[in-house]
This record gives sequence, structure tokens and C-alpha cells, in this order.
Amino acid sequence: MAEVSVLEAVRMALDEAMARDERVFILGEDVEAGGVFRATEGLAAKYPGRVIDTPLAESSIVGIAIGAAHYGMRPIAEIQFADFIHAAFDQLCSEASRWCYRTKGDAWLPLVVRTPWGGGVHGGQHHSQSIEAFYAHMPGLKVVAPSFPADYRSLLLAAVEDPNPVIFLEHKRTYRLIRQELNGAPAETRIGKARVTRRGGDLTLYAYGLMLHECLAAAEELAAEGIECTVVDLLTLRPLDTEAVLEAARATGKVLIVHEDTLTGGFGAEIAALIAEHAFEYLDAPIRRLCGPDIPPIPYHPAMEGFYMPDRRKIAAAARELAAY
Amino acid sequence: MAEVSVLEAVRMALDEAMARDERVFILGEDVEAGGVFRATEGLAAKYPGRVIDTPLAESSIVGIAIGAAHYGMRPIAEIQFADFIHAAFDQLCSEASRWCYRTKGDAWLPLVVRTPWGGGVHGGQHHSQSIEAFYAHMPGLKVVAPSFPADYRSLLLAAVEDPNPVIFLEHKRTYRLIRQELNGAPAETRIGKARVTRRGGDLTLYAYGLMLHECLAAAEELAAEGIECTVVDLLTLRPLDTEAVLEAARATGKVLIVHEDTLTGGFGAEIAALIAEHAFEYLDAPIRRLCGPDIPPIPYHPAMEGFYMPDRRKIAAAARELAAY
Amino acid sequence: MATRERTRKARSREQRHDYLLSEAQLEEMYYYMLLARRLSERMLILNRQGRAPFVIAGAGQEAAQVGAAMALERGTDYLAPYYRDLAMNLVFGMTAREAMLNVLGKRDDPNSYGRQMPAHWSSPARRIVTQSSVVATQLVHAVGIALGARLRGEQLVVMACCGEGATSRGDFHEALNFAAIHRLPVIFFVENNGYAISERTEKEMPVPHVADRARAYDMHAAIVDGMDCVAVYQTVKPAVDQARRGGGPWLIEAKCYRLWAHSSEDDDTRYRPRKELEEWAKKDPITVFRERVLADGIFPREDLEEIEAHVEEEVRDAVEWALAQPDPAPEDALTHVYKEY
Amino acid sequence: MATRERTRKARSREQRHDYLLSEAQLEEMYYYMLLARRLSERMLILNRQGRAPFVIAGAGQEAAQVGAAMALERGTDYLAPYYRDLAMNLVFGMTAREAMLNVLGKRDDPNSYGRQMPAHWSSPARRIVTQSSVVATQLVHAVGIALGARLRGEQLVVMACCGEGATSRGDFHEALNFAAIHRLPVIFFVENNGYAISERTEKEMPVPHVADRARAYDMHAAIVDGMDCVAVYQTVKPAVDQARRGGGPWLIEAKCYRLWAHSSEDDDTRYRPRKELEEWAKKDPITVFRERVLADGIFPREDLEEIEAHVEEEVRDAVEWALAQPDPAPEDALTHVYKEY
Ligand SMILES: Cc1ncc(C[n+]2csc(CCOP(=O)(O)OP(=O)(O)O)c2C)c(N)n1
Ligand SMILES: Cc1ncc(C[n+]2csc(CCOP(=O)(O)OP(=O)(O)O)c2C)c(N)n1
Ligand SMILES: [Mg+2]
Ligand SMILES: [Mg+2]
Repeated sequence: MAEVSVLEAVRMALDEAMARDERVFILGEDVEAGGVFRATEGLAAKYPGRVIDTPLAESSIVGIAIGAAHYGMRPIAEIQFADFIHAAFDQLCSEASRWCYRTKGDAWLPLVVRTPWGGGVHGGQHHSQSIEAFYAHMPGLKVVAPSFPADYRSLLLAAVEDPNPVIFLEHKRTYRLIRQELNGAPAETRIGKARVTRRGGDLTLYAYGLMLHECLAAAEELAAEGIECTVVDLLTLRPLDTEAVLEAARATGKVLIVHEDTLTGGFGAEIAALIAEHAFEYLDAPIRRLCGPDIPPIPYHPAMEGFYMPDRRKIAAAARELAAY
Repeated sequence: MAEVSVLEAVRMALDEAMARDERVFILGEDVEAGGVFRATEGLAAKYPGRVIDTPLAESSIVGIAIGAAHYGMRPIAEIQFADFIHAAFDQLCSEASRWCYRTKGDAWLPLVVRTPWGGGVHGGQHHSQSIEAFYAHMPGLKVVAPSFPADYRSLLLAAVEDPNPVIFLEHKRTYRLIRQELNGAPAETRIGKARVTRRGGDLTLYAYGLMLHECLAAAEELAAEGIECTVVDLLTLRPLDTEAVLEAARATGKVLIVHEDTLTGGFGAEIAALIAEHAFEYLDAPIRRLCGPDIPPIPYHPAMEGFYMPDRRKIAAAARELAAY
Repeated sequence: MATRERTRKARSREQRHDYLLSEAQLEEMYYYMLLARRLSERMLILNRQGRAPFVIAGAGQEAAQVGAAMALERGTDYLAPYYRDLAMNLVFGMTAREAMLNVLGKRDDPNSYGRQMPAHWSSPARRIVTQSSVVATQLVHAVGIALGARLRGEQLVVMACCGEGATSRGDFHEALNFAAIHRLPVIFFVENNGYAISERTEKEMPVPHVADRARAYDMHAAIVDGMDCVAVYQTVKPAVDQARRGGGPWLIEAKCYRLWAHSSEDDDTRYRPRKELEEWAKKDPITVFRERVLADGIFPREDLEEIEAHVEEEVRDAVEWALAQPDPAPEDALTHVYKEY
Repeated sequence: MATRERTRKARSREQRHDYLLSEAQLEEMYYYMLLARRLSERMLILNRQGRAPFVIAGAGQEAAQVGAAMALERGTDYLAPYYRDLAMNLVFGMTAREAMLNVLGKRDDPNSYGRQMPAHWSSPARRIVTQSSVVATQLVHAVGIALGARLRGEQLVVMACCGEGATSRGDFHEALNFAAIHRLPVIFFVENNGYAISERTEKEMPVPHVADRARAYDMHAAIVDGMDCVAVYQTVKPAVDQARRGGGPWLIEAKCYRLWAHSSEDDDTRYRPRKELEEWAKKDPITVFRERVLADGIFPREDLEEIEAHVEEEVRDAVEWALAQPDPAPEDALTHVYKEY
């Protein structure tokens, strides 16, 4: 089998999920024509009536998916860009997140909301943002943000099978950039599990999405200098694999948390707080975060975008400093 | 001057702001009749035409306030309960937060969004929530959450004068509960400043809103046992007074962060992360957070609500443990 | 249950009216309206006694609710109610005891097991859809249920309810737009009680009738006197039948009135003239119904009195029973954040 | 500027048509439509050359845009445009050079200084309101501006623009509802180009015309041929005048067509039949306008050619000049998160 891109992995998973289970259907803007990133290409023809173009109205895309999931279907809603999910914040946080809780399990929502996120594509203020911190803060939601094609495939299938609402984040910069031979590739099939992608004794890097790849590149560079990094691919942000997070921190004593999202109140703060509480005795250095600066993300011009985005160079620099601490 | 409740302080500030500046007006649901908490009582009669009932539509309440602020007015929008602000998440995060940034200061929004938040009033799932973490994560917004009447008054006036969008959080449980003689009371007039409300060398408690009062009560109890606490009233969550946060942590070496909101990804994570990075060398113990459990907040029944809410007893217990570390 | 017996008795009498309803159904109407009202009254008393922190009720809207709910097929159709719809839920099978568990936030309240405020209904088995306090969100859920049923090939109708105030929200527009595009079998049933808390409808909408809003979607619409249970049924039933056959969604506006304050927290004297209230109180849907069926000679007075006695007893039993039921344990708060699988 | 001279010249000629527009205005129309088109063409070329990462344009919608914008009072009225409205912005005073700075994300682009994607307009001095990529949010801002002006006692009109796809969003409903309740002077100008990216209007709405949506608000509405600049002006102008006098808001739908793909990222062959495109291309608003004024003998051909030459030169100059302007420095990203005071 040839190498598969992130985008192809997503499309494969959608196809498999629809083939497997008649209850699965897709709704969203432009999905019949294949979607603006072509993630649903070919599916409308293959599964007639099960790929449904919606009006341009995100709150209802999620709300209708909620209703259909409650009824017993397994909707996969696509939000065209993660930046536009905010109109559905109310439906996700006030409704979907607590459907099961408020009925004490009498009702539940096997619901997936897929959406492309992240910067590095010159998308400017509203086609670049990281949204994970908002939704990973909400108990009752699950938030998945893979990095490798094999995980995209397996975790999207897992999300469809999960009886809970899952926000499935697809890093749009990696759609075509990251490829992987699926045969034999490690693939996490359980939502809620992180993976140690690389082991090294000097410090731990935590990341997800595009940044995971930047961390791996930085780790490679650092290894050449004799600095050995553990790299943790978080995969699921909620529920977080706290054991994996803490274990790595305890093993290396130094940690660097990386994300594209802005620093203050970003998801990295939670990782830092967890470690500062539960791995405190093992720490040999301050907990470092390398994140987007605190500006409304992300400026359009490539020069400013590059300035905003963390990357392998900045990661390596921060890691070097930390290793020397 | 007699003691003034939080609610009266808010009403006084609204009155003063309207008297001072003709551009100030109020819009929201039921505000003409005084609002469900009576914060705007009497103002519609006193300032004819400047207190405007809106339809039940939060996105437009904020969006219309944005337009009016852009035009040069100074709108104060009321969202009846913080739990209902989420329909305006898009308007707040995609628009208001970046109006100034995306025009590089050519345009700006002197806009205040007031809203009652917090638990302890048997409000159940949608009349109890903490929303600060979502909005304090967004650069370009300011988030203010006072605890004492004098600060409510002075900071609401400051919010009205601020040319930036300010989310002004009023803890509804304290509306009538907390009273203060305003004459001579310390009143913070600058958004972005925290206050050390009590000084003690053993550990620092961080809080805001109702929890600040619970922390003070716990500190009192602990003092009787010989445990001396510093209590930091954060007042503004964004922009955060990081210096004050770090100074207290450095001085005491032990910290306990308290909030009502759910633990994971709550605002306390940011406080913890800051301290773990910038006061690391001074720490004598793990950074502790005492927060709501990770369930969709907040269950209705008083027994479960009490279980959910942090309070002076739980704070004192956690502080005792920390002091003994 | 006593009602069932009466129902059978009534059915045997010959029809001598033009209500297009059997006498059994008319009895049912009276029974449910009265039960809802009496339950609500008791809830308010419990609130004043400090035993129920919060009460929100549908007094004045019982005719609208019962007439509409009876037009649905219980067991098949879905109900996405709003907080005032106690009477609808009773029609859909919720018992008086359950309603009392609900207002007390008891451990075994099937609506939310003490997790939500009272009057946030749920009963999946009865096809009553859980809802939050956030108004209008349920309208979109209803559309999703109808879409799901369409995809699976099940013929059913979904009734989504809200107040007129809720129709100003974006979700209302998005729900109606989608339902109309796909001609889904959804009945949007709006109980226009003239107020959204303190705000009169003039502040909420630029049109005299909520039903006018349907024009933006070329949607079937009807306005009905919501104080007249029979009229409501007669309006909603054909709409439900037509929607079931694929005729597309409806917006039905029931003109009614909120006879009480917004909730136990509200003081409506601040904004509502007593005179207006008194005028409307004369149209109380339950007394009007009673007088009318008596005047039309549908039932002998004893039949009504029998229902009334039965309702009194049912409510008394429900209160007593529910008060004795266990409260949730504090740590019950922790379960079911996620569905296990 | 050369146009101004021609304008004066034109004014001196006697009126010999029924356009209800001076010849100066007609020249202006042609000039702005053409300038917008030629600028957009050059933007696409810059995109293909790798110099502009993203282009989104209004080809096919120039008549609608210019006709509508010219009906406003520049300096007094507010424009809340959407991304396709380059031509409107030109009418409101944006220069060709500024438009080119914008598409290149240059440091001195007055729209957003390289912070937003291109075609996110802003110019407070010209009363052009900043907007995001999130469609329909600007409709509510427009209502707020109108409310602010009403409170301050300034008489002005706000024009809020969007595509037909945007009218499905909740914010559209909330904006129209509020504007109609308060009879605010807002013109909701919808450029219905038949598509929301790949979706035809049938998937977006249950009514044939966006204008039908106005009925839910008892709002004045009009449909106009958006390929005819004169007709658009003649429709919008009286509406603007009436709104200015306190007559309440309008919803005006201009039927037009997107002659190009959605954006430089879009491949419209996936969903749009070439035949349809060809049919519409024949109605290109610029060529149609040109032929018509020539046929009606409004201007001598040389006048038009003079405008065309002028536009060519203006665009050439703008591109050359803008390319030579400085890019933002990387750390420019950090400023103006908050307004200092
Ligand atoms: C989104 C949202 N905003 C505000 C509220 C607070 N609130 C509860 S009921 C209500 C009025 C609702 O009026 P209407 O829809 O007419 O229903 P009624 O109460 O009159 O039956 C308001 C403003 C809410 N529950 N949800
Ligand atoms: C809230 C939101 N959802 C999705 C998008 C992505 N998007 C950009 S333009 C567009 C179609 C808009 O169609 P229409 O309003 O008809 O305007 P047109 O592009 O046809 O001029 C979509 C879906 C967006 N910008 N904003
Ligand atoms: Mg009402
Ligand atoms: Mg369009």
C-alpha cells in the first residue's frame, strides 16, 4: 500500500464508517461537492442521500446533528473551518456536552464534528485558528487532534463509534503535507490515549497536530547535538491521558509544551498545571511553554504568520535552553 | 454612607456612567423593567431612551453593541445570565476581540458586556456556570471579575471608559450577600491590577468572585490554627496582573488556586502554569488547584450543588494539607 | 387508572356536538389541563414552603398544550417541549408523581435526576426530548430528529415548542429554514403568551403574529386561540396529519396568556397591569372549557366533578409520595459525564 | 483626477435619456465597474505569479455594487460590505493603490495592514466598517451603527451587504428583526449570485427569492436585476432616501452571478456547468452597460475609451507602486491588541 496523506486517511475513514454502518451520514457546507478540502469527495455519489449539503448556518449544523444523533443516527458534521465553529459554541457547550449528563445516561449523542484547524496556510484571522482550548475545557465533550495519517483514520473511526460527542480536529496544514504508509504504522484506536512517539532522557516535548511534526523535527536536530527528547503525541485532549503526560514528565524532569494556540489560557496551561501538581517532585527545571503570542490569531502576511507560528527552530532553541538549565 | 451590596454598587456605577457620559446606553433583555436581578432598576425612567429592551437574541445583543461602539457610543450590554452568552461567542471572539487588532487601531470598541455568573443559587445547569476561562483565553478581550462592592463600582466605571471590549462578570450569589461600606474602602480603578487582600507567609490563595470571600473566610479560620495565608484577589483575569501573581507565589512558596469553574482547562491552569514557569525556583510544594469537578456544571439539587462548589471548608482542608507539605 | 374507565364510559354515549372529538378525548382534555394546573399550584406552595427552590409553570397555556399534544401519536411522534409544557408532558405519559419528583429535584426524577432545574423535561422512552434552559436550541434538535427519521425511513412527526420570545433567536431561523428546505415533518408550536418575562411582543418582533414569521420560509402557518383546547386540537391535528404524509413543516401560533408571573423568582407587578391580568383571567382555559362542555351538555356535571376529585387525589398522592422519595446523594453529581460503551 | 474632469464635461451636455442619472454619474458607474474588474483581473494574475496568496473577487457583481454604493451619501452613510465588494469600496473612496496594497498584505494597507486576508475591508474615515471572514456577522454591526446614530441624533443610512448564502445564518434573522422593530435606517443589500461556494440557492433557502425573507419582518423589500447598474441605482436610491427619512429598513436583493470561481482556491468546474456560465457571461454587467450607453448615444465612444485607458493606467500604476511598498515586519504582529488610552 502506498503512502497516504492526512486528507486521504480522513476520506478513507469516512468511507469505511459509511460502508460499515447505515446510520452514519455526513452533513455540512459544500460536502456534496466534496468539501473545500475534498475530504468528502466521491462520498455523495457512493452513498446517495447520506451526504447532505446544509445552508451556511453552523449553529444548526451542529444542532441538527444533535437531533439526529439523539434519534439514533450517527451524524458526522463538517464545519468548513474551525474558525467558524464558534457560532455553534452554544449548541456544543450548552447542549451536546451535557445531553448524557443531564439525563443521567438515558440519552446520549453519537456525534462527530470534524473541522480543519490550524495555521501555516496564510489563512489570516479566520482560517487559521486553534480552537481546542475552548472545547477541551468542556466536560462531556471529547476533543481529538491527531498528527499522523494512521491515527487520523483509526481515531476518526473510533469517534464515529463513540456514543459521545467528539470534536475531531484536522490540521489543515498537514492535510497534504504529512504522509504515511498505513501498513504497520502504529495507530491509536482508543480515544483518550496519548503516545510516546520518541524517547529520550533529557526532556519531554508535548504537542499535537502540526506542532507534533515540528517537535519531531526539532528532536532530530537536537539529537545530533546530544540532547535526547521524549516526544509525546497527545492525540486526545479531552479526556486527556494524564498518566502518559505525567509519566514522561517524571522520567525526564524537564518539559516543554508546544502549541500553535495563543499562550494565555491555552491548552498547554492545563498540561503545565497537571505536571506542576502531580510530578512536582520530579521536576528539574521550570515548566516551559512555547506557544503563539497573545495576539488575536493569526495575522495574514507570511512574515507575521511566520513570526506567530512556533516551529522546529523555535522549539529547538527553547529545548536547548531548557536542557542547559 | 451605609453599606452597599454588590448589586447596589453595580447599579450606582451604571447610574454614574450614564450621568457622566451621554454616549453611554444600556441594552439587553428586560433591562427597562430593571432586569431580572434589578441591576438596572430606575435607570429607564431616569435616562429616557437610553435603556433599551432587546429581543431574546444574545448574538445580536453583543453584535449591535459592537456596531454602536464602533459608531462612537458606549454601550453596556447585559446578558441576563452568563450561561446564555455562548450564543454570542462568535461575536465576542471572532469580532469584538479583534476589531482593534485587525484595523491596527484605526477602529476600536468601547464596549462593556455585563453578565451575572456563578453558582450557589440553585440555578442548575444553565444559571450557575463560570465562563471566564473561555473568554480570558481570547486576546483582545478584557475580563473583569471583582469580589467587593467598591471594586464592582470602580471597575465597572473603568470598563465603561475603556476603549476595549470588557466582559464584566458579576457573581450573582454575592449580589445581595456581600456588602461593604464604600467610604474608605480600597477600590481598584485600573483594569489589569490584582490586589493582595490579606498577607501571610505560609501560602498563597488565589481567587475571584464568590470564591475570594470563601478564601478569606478559610484564611481567617486557618490563622486561628497558626497557618498564615496571603489571599490574592485577581480582579482582572485578562489582562492578568502576572507580577502580583508571581510576587505572592515567590513570597510564600506554596500556592492554592481556587475557582468554581471545572478543573481541566479552567483559568486556574493558567495561574499554575505561570507560577510553574516563572516562580519555579521559589516553590516549596506542588501547585494545588481546588476547583469544581470535571462534570458539566452545575447540578441543580442543593446536595449535588454543594458537592460541586468549593467552599471555605474545602479550601481550609486543602490549605492545611499544603501547609503541612 | 380511573381516567381510562371514564374514557370507556364516555365512548359509549352518543356524540351530540361538533367538537370533532370523542367524548373520551374531551374528558382527557379536561383531565390533563386540570392535572397540570393543580400540580402547578401545589408546586408553588412547595416553593413558598421552601421545599422547591424554583418553579416555572404553564398556567393559562394548558389548553394550547393539551390540544396540541393530543394531536400527536404518542409512542411514535417526538415532543421537544419547553419549560412551560408540563401539560404536554402529562399527555405524553409523564405521571403526576414524576412531575413532583422533578420539581423537588429528587434522585429518581426521570427528567434529569435532580441535575437540571425543574421543568426541563426528558423521557426518551416516551420520545420526549431533553432540553436545556437555553431557549430555542430545541427547535434545531427537533429538525435533526425529523431528518434522522427521514433517513431511516420512519414516518413520524416532531413537535417543537417554544414561547414567542424564543422566536427572535438565530436558532429559530436556522431551524425553520432547514425544515422548510427539506420539507421535514416538524410542527413548530409557539405558545404566544404575550410576554417574554417583562417584554411585550412589540419589543420582540416587528410583526403582529409569530405566524407571520413563517412567510420567510413559505411555510404552512396557522394562528389559533390558545385558550380553547378544542380549537387548538382541531388546528394542530390536520397539520400533523399533513406533515406526516410529507406535506412539510408548520408553524402554529397559539395565542394564550401567562396567568402567573414568569416564575417563582419573578414579580410581574413591576411590568404588568393588574387590569390586563384580570381580563385574561376571565378567559382561563380550564374554567372556560368546563363551562362550555356543561353548557353544551357534553357531560353531566358529576362526570366533571369525578375528574376533579380524581385529580385532587392524584396530586395529593403525588406530593406526599414524592416528598418521601430520596434526594440525590452529593456524589451522585459525578456520574454519567460520558456514556459508557 | 481625470475622471473628475470628464465628469464636469459630461455635466455640460444636455440630458437625452431616461436613466434618472446625470451623465457624470453614468461615467462614474462605468469607471468604477471597470476599475473593480481590471483590478480583480490583475489580482488573479498576481496570485498565479505567487505574489498574492489569496484572491476573492466580485466579477459579475460590479453593477450591483456600484449601483447600490452610488445611492449612498459618501461621508455620511456607512458601508458594511462583504468580501466581494471591492467596487463598493472604490465608490466609497478606496483607491486602486490601496486595493493593491490589500491583496498583497502590505504594511500600509489601510484595510488591515496585512493582518486579515485580502478583501476584508475597513476605512473608518470613509465610514467603511471592518469585517471578518465570518459571514453575516456584519449585518448585526450595521444595525448597531444605525442604533447609535439614532441615539445621537445623526441622520444617516447604513448599508449592510452579504451574499444570499449568508442569509441562512442566525445573525441575519436577529439583525433584520431588530432593525425592523426599531425601524432603523439600514439597507440590507443581498448580492444573490446563485451560489454559496458550490451550493445553489435551492439548498440554502425554501423560497425563490431572498427578498421573500423580508416578509417575516414586514420589511420593505425589492428585487432588482443586479446585472444592470442603472436599475440597481434606481431601486436602491429611493429606498435609501426613504430610510433616511425614517421609513424603516429595506431588504434589497440584487440578482447577479459569480462569473469566476469562488476564490483563487476554488475549482468551480466540480460543481458548475460551463453552459450556465457561458449564458451568464453574455450578461456581463460591464459589457452590457457599455453597449447600452453606446446604443443609447449617451457618450461618444471616445469618452468610454478614455475611461478605459485611464483605468488601465490606474491599475498598472497601482500594481507597480504597491509591489514596491514595504511588507510588514514580522514583529509588527504584536501591536494594537488593545487600544491604548
Ligand atoms: C438564550 C436565553 N436567553 C435568556 C434566557 C432567560 N429567559 C428565560 S425565559 C425568558 C423569556 C422567554 O420568553 P418566551 O419565549 O416568550 O417564553 P415564555 O416564558 O413567555 O413562555 C428569558 C429571557 C434563556 N433562558 N435563554
Ligand atoms: C460562518 C461562515 N461559515 C462558512 C464560511 C466559509 N465560506 C466563505 S464564503 C462562503 C459562501 C458564501 O456564500 P454567499 O453568502 O452566497 O456569498 P458569495 O460568496 O456567493 O458571494 C462560505 C461557506 C464563512 N466564511 N463563514
Ligand atoms: Mg412568552
Ligand atoms: Mg452567493
